[in-house]
Amino acid sequence: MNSATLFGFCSAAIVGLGLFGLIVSPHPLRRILAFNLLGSGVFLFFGVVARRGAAAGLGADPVPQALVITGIVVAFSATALAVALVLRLFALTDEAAPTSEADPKAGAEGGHS
Amino acid sequence: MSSFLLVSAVLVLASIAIGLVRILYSRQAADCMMAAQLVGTGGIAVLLLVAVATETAPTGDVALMLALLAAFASVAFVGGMRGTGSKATEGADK
Amino acid sequence: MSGLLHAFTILAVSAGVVFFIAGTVGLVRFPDVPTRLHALTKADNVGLGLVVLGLLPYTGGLLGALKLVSVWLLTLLSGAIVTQLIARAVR
Amino acid sequence: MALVFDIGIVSLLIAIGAWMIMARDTLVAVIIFVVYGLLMSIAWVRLSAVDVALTEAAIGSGITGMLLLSAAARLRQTEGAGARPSFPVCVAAGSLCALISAGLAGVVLLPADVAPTLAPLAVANLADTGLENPVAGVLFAYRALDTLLEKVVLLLALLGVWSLGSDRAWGGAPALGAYVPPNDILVFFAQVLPPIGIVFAAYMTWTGASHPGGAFQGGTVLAVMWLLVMMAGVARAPPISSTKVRWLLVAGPALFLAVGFLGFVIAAGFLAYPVDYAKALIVLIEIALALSIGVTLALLAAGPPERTLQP
Repeated sequence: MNSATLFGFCSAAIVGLGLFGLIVSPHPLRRILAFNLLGSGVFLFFGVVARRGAAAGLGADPVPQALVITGIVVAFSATALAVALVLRLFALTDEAAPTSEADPKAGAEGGHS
Repeated sequence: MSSFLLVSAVLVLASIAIGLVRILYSRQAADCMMAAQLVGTGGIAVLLLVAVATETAPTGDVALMLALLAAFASVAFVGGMRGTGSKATEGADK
Repeated sequence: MSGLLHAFTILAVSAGVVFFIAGTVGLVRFPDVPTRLHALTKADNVGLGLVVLGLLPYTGGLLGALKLVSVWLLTLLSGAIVTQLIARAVR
Repeated sequence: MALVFDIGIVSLLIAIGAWMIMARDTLVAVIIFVVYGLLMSIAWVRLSAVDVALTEAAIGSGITGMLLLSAAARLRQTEGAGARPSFPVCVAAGSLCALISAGLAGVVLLPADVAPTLAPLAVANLADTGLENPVAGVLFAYRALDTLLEKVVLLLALLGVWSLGSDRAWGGAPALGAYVPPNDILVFFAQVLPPIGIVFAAYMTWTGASHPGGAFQGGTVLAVMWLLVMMAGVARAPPISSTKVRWLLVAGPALFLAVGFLGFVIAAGFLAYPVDYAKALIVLIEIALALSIGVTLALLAAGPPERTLQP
């Protein structure tokens, strides 16, 4: 058991947890969180692949590392868009029905983009 | 020396974990922010200790980045709280 | 000389770890927010400060040492701000 | 001993991840997410991926945490919207996810005779780019098209966020920092930290050519500093119709694209650099990109326009 394998197991567990959260979370913001968790698990998996590909005097293969950096930035932009959608959605449902609670069904659809 | 530094890192990590448990039975949002702050500083300490112990690539920059951004969670939190007019003493764990 | 440096590192880092653990215990055990903040700042400022002090001989050069010290100074600044923000939000 | 530390950090990551999913309160879940990002950057250092650790520290816990925390605080009232699915559905979903995790763990365990790697190739051709950081070499030379398109994705996401504002507010400014009293401690912070942050961002961008770092990390630090200034009310968010802002947004990608087309004339083709000027061109692109990334990320986090323009 070396540490790359250990982090590999960690990434597998985190992907499972993120997916579970994505399915069962009721609040759209929680789904965005779960989506980010799932993403970071996948990134960690790439990290393990990079670590195993250590060669030529480098501690890790640079190509998966570059992919992960790109992925983290794109995941942020998707998260920002999703959060803006959720905020707009709740603002609209509040306007439409100022006395009642925000409509959960409508909220559930816009959680992730 | 390196194993001493690693033991220190594990100890700080353990104290972070205990500090996180604080959030579990906390009634106030302020406590959560305190725990986050503790993890921020503790994380920087762990990073520095591990980097020196395992002689990995220079990680001073990562520690600097974490130190620079450590306060932003709290700033966003307090700003958001003010925006909604709610108080940090309200129950965080209903 | 090297033995003396080793002893210095062990002493400073151990003291730093003790402060971290003490701060955590305070965070968990103290009764209200201001006292918990007090415990937190000890772990933040003194704990990290001592760890940084102990690691200074191993940074390999002036630039590395400078980086380490600025890490500590930045944490001092942001720690002070954050505790103020939390204390005011609670009041 | 290092393995003990790794076991510690891995179990902490998994426990925090599970807690993030299970926590009842959304605000608590988001605070845990910030903590998770921080620990994740330590994990990246352990995987010898310092560039990724820097990105994760800046984006994963820094700016994403900021965005989600303010959103969670604003959505405090909607807590409890929707209900958890029934118990059997949870069990089914849980077993499905456990199956996927087990499959992935199997892939991790699968013995590979020779681990696939492009590291020797990346190092062998690095001299032609003039760079010393292989990750920067991949980002700006070998896979430059990916990086260019990623910038376009960021701009598209920003267009998406802007178009979510109400019709009345179109062309206006995001409503950041509307609640800060004067002489607040936050104002002091927003006056002291940004100069330090800007110096650090410049250092990050500059050092990226030879050491871990680069335009992404530097740009993110710039974005966070600008967000702090806006949140503290020191400088209000600019209206999205501002020409200056729009020029800054496209400066990086436009320069990247221009150099890319220039490659047809002075080098082998699109996005190719002449060997003698490769490093100078790449550093120039990185500086422009860092500025553009800073503005784009900050405006993405600031959200759609809500304040209408003053006539």
